[in-house]
Amino acid sequence: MATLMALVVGILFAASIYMMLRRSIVKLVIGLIILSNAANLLIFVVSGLTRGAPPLIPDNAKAVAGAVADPLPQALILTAIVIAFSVLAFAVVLIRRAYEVVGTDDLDQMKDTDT
Amino acid sequence: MLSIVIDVVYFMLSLALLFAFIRLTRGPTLPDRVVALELIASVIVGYVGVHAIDTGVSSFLDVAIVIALTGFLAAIGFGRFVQRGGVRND
Amino acid sequence: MNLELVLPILIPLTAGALSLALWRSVRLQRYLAVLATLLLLIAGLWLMDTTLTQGFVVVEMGNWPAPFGIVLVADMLAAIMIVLTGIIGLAIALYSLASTPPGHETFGYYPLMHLLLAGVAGAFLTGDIFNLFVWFEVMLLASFALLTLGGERAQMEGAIKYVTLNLFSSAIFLSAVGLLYGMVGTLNLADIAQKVRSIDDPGMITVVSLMFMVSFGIKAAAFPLFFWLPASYHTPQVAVSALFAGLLTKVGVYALFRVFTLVFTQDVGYTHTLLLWVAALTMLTGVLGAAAQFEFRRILSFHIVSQIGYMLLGLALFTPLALIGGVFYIMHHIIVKTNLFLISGITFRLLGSYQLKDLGGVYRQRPWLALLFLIPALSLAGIPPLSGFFAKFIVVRATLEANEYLVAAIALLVGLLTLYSMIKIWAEVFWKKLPEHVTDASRLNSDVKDSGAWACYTPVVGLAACTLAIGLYGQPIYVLAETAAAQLLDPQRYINAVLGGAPQ
Amino acid sequence: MIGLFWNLLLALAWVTLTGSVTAMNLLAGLAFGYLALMVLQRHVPALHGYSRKIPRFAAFLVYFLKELIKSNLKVAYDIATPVWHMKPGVIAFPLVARTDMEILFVSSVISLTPGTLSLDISDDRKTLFIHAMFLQDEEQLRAELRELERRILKVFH
Amino acid sequence: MMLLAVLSGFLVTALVPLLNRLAGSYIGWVLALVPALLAAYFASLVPEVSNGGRLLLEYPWMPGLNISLDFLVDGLSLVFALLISGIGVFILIYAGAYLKGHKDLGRFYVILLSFMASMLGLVLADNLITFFVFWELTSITSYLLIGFHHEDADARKFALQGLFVTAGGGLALLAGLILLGTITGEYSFSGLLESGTLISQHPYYTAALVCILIGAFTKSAQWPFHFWLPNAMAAPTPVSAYLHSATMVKAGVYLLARLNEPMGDTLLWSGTLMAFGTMTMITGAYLAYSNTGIKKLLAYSTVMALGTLTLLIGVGTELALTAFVCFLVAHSLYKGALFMLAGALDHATGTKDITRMGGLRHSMPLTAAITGLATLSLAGLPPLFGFVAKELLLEALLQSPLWSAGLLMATLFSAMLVVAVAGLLVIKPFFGATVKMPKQPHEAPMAMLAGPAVLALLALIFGVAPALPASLILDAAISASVGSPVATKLALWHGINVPLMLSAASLVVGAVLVHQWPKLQPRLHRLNSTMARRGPEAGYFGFMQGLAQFASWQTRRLQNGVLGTYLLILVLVTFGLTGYTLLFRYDIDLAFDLADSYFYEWGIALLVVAATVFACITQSRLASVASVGVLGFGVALTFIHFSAPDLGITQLLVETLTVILLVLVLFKLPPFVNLSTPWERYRDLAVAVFAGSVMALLMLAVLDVRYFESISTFFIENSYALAQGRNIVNVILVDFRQLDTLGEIFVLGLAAIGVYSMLKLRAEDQQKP
Amino acid sequence: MRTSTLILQTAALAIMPLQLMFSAFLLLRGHNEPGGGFIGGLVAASAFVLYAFTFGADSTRKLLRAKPQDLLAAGLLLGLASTIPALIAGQPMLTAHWWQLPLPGEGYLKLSTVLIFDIGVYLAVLGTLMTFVIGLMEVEQ
Amino acid sequence: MTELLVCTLLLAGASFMLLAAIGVVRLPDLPTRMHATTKAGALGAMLTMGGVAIYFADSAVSARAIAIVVFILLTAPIAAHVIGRAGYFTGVTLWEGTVKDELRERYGPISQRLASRDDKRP
Ligand code: NA
Ligand code: NA
Repeated sequence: MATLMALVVGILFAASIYMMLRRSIVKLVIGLIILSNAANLLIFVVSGLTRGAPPLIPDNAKAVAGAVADPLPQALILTAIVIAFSVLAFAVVLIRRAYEVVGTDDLDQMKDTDT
Repeated sequence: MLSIVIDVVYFMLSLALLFAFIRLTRGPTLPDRVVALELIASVIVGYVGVHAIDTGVSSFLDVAIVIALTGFLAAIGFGRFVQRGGVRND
Repeated sequence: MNLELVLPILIPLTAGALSLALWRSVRLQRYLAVLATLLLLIAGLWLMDTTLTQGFVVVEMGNWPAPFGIVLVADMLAAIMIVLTGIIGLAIALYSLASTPPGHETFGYYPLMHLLLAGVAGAFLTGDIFNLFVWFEVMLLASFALLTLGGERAQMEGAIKYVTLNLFSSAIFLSAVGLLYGMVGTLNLADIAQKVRSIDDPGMITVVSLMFMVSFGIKAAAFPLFFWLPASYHTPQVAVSALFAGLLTKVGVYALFRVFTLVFTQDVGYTHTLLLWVAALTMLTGVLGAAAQFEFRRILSFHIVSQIGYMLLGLALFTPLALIGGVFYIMHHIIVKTNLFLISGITFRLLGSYQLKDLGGVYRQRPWLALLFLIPALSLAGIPPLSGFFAKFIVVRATLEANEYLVAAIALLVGLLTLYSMIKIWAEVFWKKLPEHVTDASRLNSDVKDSGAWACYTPVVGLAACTLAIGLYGQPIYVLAETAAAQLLDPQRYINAVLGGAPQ
Repeated sequence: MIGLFWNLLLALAWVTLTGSVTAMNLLAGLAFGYLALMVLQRHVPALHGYSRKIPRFAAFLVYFLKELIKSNLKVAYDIATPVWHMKPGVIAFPLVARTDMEILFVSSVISLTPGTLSLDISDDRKTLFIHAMFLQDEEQLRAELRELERRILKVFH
Repeated sequence: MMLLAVLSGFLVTALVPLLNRLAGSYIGWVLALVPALLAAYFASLVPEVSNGGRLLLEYPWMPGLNISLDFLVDGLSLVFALLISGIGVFILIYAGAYLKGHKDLGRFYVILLSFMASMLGLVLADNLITFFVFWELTSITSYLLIGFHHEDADARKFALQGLFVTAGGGLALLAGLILLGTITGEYSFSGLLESGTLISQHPYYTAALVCILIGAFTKSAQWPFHFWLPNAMAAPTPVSAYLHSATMVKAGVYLLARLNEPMGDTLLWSGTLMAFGTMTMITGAYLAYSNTGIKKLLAYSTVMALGTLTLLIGVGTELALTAFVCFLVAHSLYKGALFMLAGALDHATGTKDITRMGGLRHSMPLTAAITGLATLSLAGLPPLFGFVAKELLLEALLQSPLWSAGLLMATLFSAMLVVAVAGLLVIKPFFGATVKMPKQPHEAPMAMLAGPAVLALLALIFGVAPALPASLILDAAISASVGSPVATKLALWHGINVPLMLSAASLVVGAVLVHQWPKLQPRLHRLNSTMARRGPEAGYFGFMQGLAQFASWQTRRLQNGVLGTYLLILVLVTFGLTGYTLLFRYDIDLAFDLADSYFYEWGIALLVVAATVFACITQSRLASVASVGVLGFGVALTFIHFSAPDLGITQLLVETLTVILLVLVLFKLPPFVNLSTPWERYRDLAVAVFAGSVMALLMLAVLDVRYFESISTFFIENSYALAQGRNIVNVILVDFRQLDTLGEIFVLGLAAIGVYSMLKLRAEDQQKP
Repeated sequence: MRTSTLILQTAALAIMPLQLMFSAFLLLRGHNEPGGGFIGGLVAASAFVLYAFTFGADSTRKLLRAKPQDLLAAGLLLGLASTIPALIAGQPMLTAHWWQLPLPGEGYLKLSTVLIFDIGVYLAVLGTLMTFVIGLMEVEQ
Repeated sequence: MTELLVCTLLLAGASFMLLAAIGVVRLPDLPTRMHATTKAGALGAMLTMGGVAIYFADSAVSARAIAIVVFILLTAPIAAHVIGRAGYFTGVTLWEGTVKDELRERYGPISQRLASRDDKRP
């Protein structure tokens, strides 16, 4: 299962990079979304996949009986998801404002600042 | 028996997801795609239910509650977009 | 518990949240800005004092033992960085009182400033690799928001590049953290370092370390990853530029220093040689970029890149002297570069432009300002006896002692080209007559009675004094850098301090 | 609505008083609350008819489930067979329901039942526009819809 | 005391603004007290030093870096110190008159005093780095002085040129000094002196030598760096007199003399010095002869003198070093005087061109007399000290162990030209018919003549009685550069010998050259401008221009403004580096097992991939957004499937909200258009596939190694026991790793502030800072 | 075209309280079951987004009473406030404190810095999302 | 017995969902597709949740299963209403087999009013 998911993550990375390399700012944003998903999945996959054993302690027990999924990467990813969402929200509004101010969504035409 | 049925159900739901996705890609209009997206959300509810039985962990049901309560928001957002004059075929 | 270790994070966080709560009262936000940055500086000095006596200061967050909880750790390098953060924060807070456009103040300028400082301080103090990511993001988002505050076209264009490239960097960082965790199963830096040391064949660790190198390299604006910086740093209002110029890239540099001394030292011949050439090319391309510019802040921006090369050089050589040089360079650079940006803001205030062709006559009208410019400018160029000279001297000496002649030659040449740029600014902005086409010249004289002028000049004078002091009375600073470098070169002490529980 | 609120409140009070927070206990609380309200409803105007609503609702539920399954089978059959039997169209359906809640309920239930889908309501709230899949016999459909509406409104009154 | 003496120049600058107000036009006289006192102080050290004594005065600075404010007083440094402070007295007085009423006089004094202090520090420093500190300070102060008329574009341009050349050399020098320090382990001249042959046999020797020579040559205007010196004449005359004749330009030869003992024992050293010295000498002399501007002419003759000095150090014999010291002193005296006189002429006539002057002996008799005296010394005529020096020079070259004849010829050639120059300097302005000049000529004020008069008189006195200065200090200086005690027997008259004959010959030819000058000069001038196009100065400008062009070319290529390029580079670097290292540097195994996946996991994977691919290829923005939504659902399913319900919930919620945000924003944005060319798309696709492959490989490799178990056992075991929570993920978030979460909510808050201000704060709502 | 209809408005009014209730539920029991401040905050935000889409930005502002930024600031300050007990006690920052407040009867209320923190997270998430959505909707008009 | 019931419910639920998916692919226009998803989706979820409730036989779980069903029944028609309405009014083409449209003529595209009857067309 890890192999399969690793391949999926690879494809996600490839897709995100391809989209980020487009000239349209909307595609750029799509690329960013895929990228953050890719990174989150990567953490999830490389820190080990466990089927059907969420890290929850049953109501009547003081500790988990058997093996459970590693909770730490889950916590990290949760943090990462929320951070990525914040950043994305910012980026989305940014491109919208940029489009308003610059009047195009072609990134290649946004080079006043460094040429 | 249950485990076989669960596998069959997983299979049917996977198939349902893929069919729904096909409609999403085909469109032709945005509302068509949104309908497909909605269906995917519903299928996930079913999937979560089966998964809860499969694993014996009822906590997974909370995922389904969240989908049931908030999943339709995307549709409302899209609907709002369409009605505000967003390009229909785009 | 060592309160001084948590205060540098807690103070700006609280100030940021309070400023946000005080959204409606700009006046209170202003007082708070100065107060909080002053407190931050005091906390930093306190921390440095403790570090001097104790060596390492460690606090386990939530009282959860390392490596399970998050630890905050301060060694000398971290303490130095915190003090510098305090200095720059205070300078910017003061400067902002006079320079911030009114609209910005009512739209979150001060909260953003505090939280940027919090992110920076957090990144310096954390002893946990994922927590570092979080602080990076705090810093990054604060910088995004500050960069776009004002909403002008150039800001938007610059911000798109800045945001995209930094997000790419963050994604690489995050992935690298994941991969590293997958291999060693821990996030605590000391624990990682300890575990990595016990691996027989750490090839994969080295591979992943390169991802950290790239990610931090992007944040540090190293060659060839620096593009976001010259594209954006000159676009926001000047106090923001100055704040960025002083602190942001240095966080990337700091992170490189931290992980490539503490954790990733298993194939130094490969990783650090790579860093060496990165450093050399960073110096060179940055300075050439500056030579091609004719806008005050753009010149300064490219020089940030160039100077990062010197700092990385210190790390890349990985000798005691080189690390001292790197640390010394960081200290010098933060102060000097911030100051130069602040001065560019003053000339902008006077003449309404950053374009060299539209500037002039400042030497005639404001001789003291001219002197204030010369101090950081010449220091940046490495002219003795200013801080930059000693920084450059140590690095170059370390390079020569490591028999890296070509790199040393590049470092020296870059010094010359830096001087060329600074002289270009000097000649155009200060010496040259004010061009006839500039009609705004009347402002030059009206500024004398400008009520906010003191707030602009105080930080400039203060930072210039620091530059002079480091140069003329550099021994204490040198000792600090020496202590920091010695700690960096002896990671076992760090590991013991964090995992052994007892402070060293 | 007020009745339901009171019922919940009573259930919570029950749970607190008995000090045992389990689902069964809550259910018991609800039941006891319901009984209490049944007794009370005659004396409190706001609670008039509360006790009747629950059985009516249950009855409606049964009806609704039946319709739901029936309609689904019908649609399913059409989907599953290669030829289309459907005759879709949009019809205007005059509403009896008046309050917001009633209209919402009617339109929702219509959407959930056999081959009908509420598209919109006229601005004067008197007509519901329904997309129907099987317009073979429009009058029968309208009759079914009227029956459905009637049963729904019964739950409300 | 020494520290105070060296730094006094800096300290006094603080008083200048005050004095400027109080002393008014007497400020020059007042400030001259500083160098006067300094000169007195240095003079007081003479007795100790003249007996071969060497004073080492130590003050700590940065011990960690072997940098100290140590001062070494021996004959060599003391001669320089005396020249600097002594001539400084007259320069300060002179400047007060020359720049009388100038609005920037105060600033001028500040810089000039700083320069003087730097120069003193330079010659007295024992520590190599301190030496360098002062060396660079002289470059900077001289930059400010050359550019004193800063509103004039030429002044700025040439100030930069001087600085660029000398500071560039300075950096080489720094490298050389560091190498020297590394060789000996001690960063001091006194340490070098005791190193014996260690230095010249060290592998660093050549590198150190080259670096140091570049430093010295640029500073002392040796060919091919000589061009900056005449251009530096854009400076006010007092500056030229002080920096560009008597003091700063001598810093390079000072360094050479200082290092002659520890480093000069190789052919490389002497050969290089001789070659460059000779070349400089000839070039300087020729250019001096062919120029008409009085200051340029003097500047080129200074170049010639500097070349001679270098040459003498290169010869390196005791006699040569004797000649070196004498020539140095002689040159400082007459050249300082001549520059000040040139300033007086300029001041009086309003022109600097000697062809536009004439018959001034009537209106400026005193000036004429002093000029005569100084030029005699320049031409090397008895009984002036210049004659003594010239005799010694010729004698030293005669006895040179190397290339004697060639050197002699070259020296003779330049001597003739210098004689001619000296002749022209007297004849052109002061004799002949009176010409109409821009100003009505008048005698210069006392303040401007006092200095030249004293210097010319000193040249005379030293010429008549050379043993006097010799016994006092010159011998000590010579000893210091030779490295062993020397007692010279200087005399004006050595009888008729070869040098005298040569001297006489040069006089005759020089006289002819003076006569032919009006005819020759225009031709030479044309020739020069032709040559200048290929000369070193053209090289300098070419370099500067090339630098600018290269810089802008490179910057345009790299920083081309296109985000796609930036990203492409970043991606290639990231994955190229990791990919290369992964595949080729270490032996890596991959954990590859596709068989362990259930079919519905394939289904989820397929959904994720399909959604991703469709999001990328669809031409419809909203289809893309919807597809991203499906991707999010797929990822959520993955989380749920692999035991992460919290993640699943969060992912679903975030996905929904993301879609909503996108939809809200897309409303305003234009539809997708294919902007890039097919080639670009294939290129990007290739890069993307490469990056994705590396990532996947990396993951598989990591999955294979898994060196350690996770620390999570602690959380699993203690979540309920110690932190009272059953949802371990949430307990980690709000307790075990609460700091992460604390940071994270601030990230959220920051995004909110950023978005809010971006949406609400419009550019037009605010005024500029 | 109008984006809101009677049906949607009525439905929103019916669904929104459910969502809010559920969000509070997720918040409070997040320590033991899936949920917590984040998830709760996100669900609450969804509720307000639904309201905003149905009734417009202005009505949502009125419904919220506070400005979204104030919610955010309150959340952040609560998050920071949860560190105070540890600081007062001289323990390392973020050390959790638990108090059991007895209730009338046998029950007791378990209160902790962790819960305060989670509430802070909840408010911060809600404030942030409301800032986004309301801001965007207002600009759109 | 319980297991059999659970199996039946699960299979039935999944079948409806799959049918809905097939329908969404096969059916010819937006409103008909929405018929499939709204009803079959809801029913599928209901049946599955029924299976869950029976399988766990725990009141808390059952309560959650019921909550899910209620929420779906509450939200699915609303989403369908919004999307259907949006699609209809922005001119989604209806299947050629559509026999009747009593809405089109009562809608004033400019006034955006929707009248009850023909004669009251706004
Ligand atoms: Na059919
Ligand atoms: Na805690």
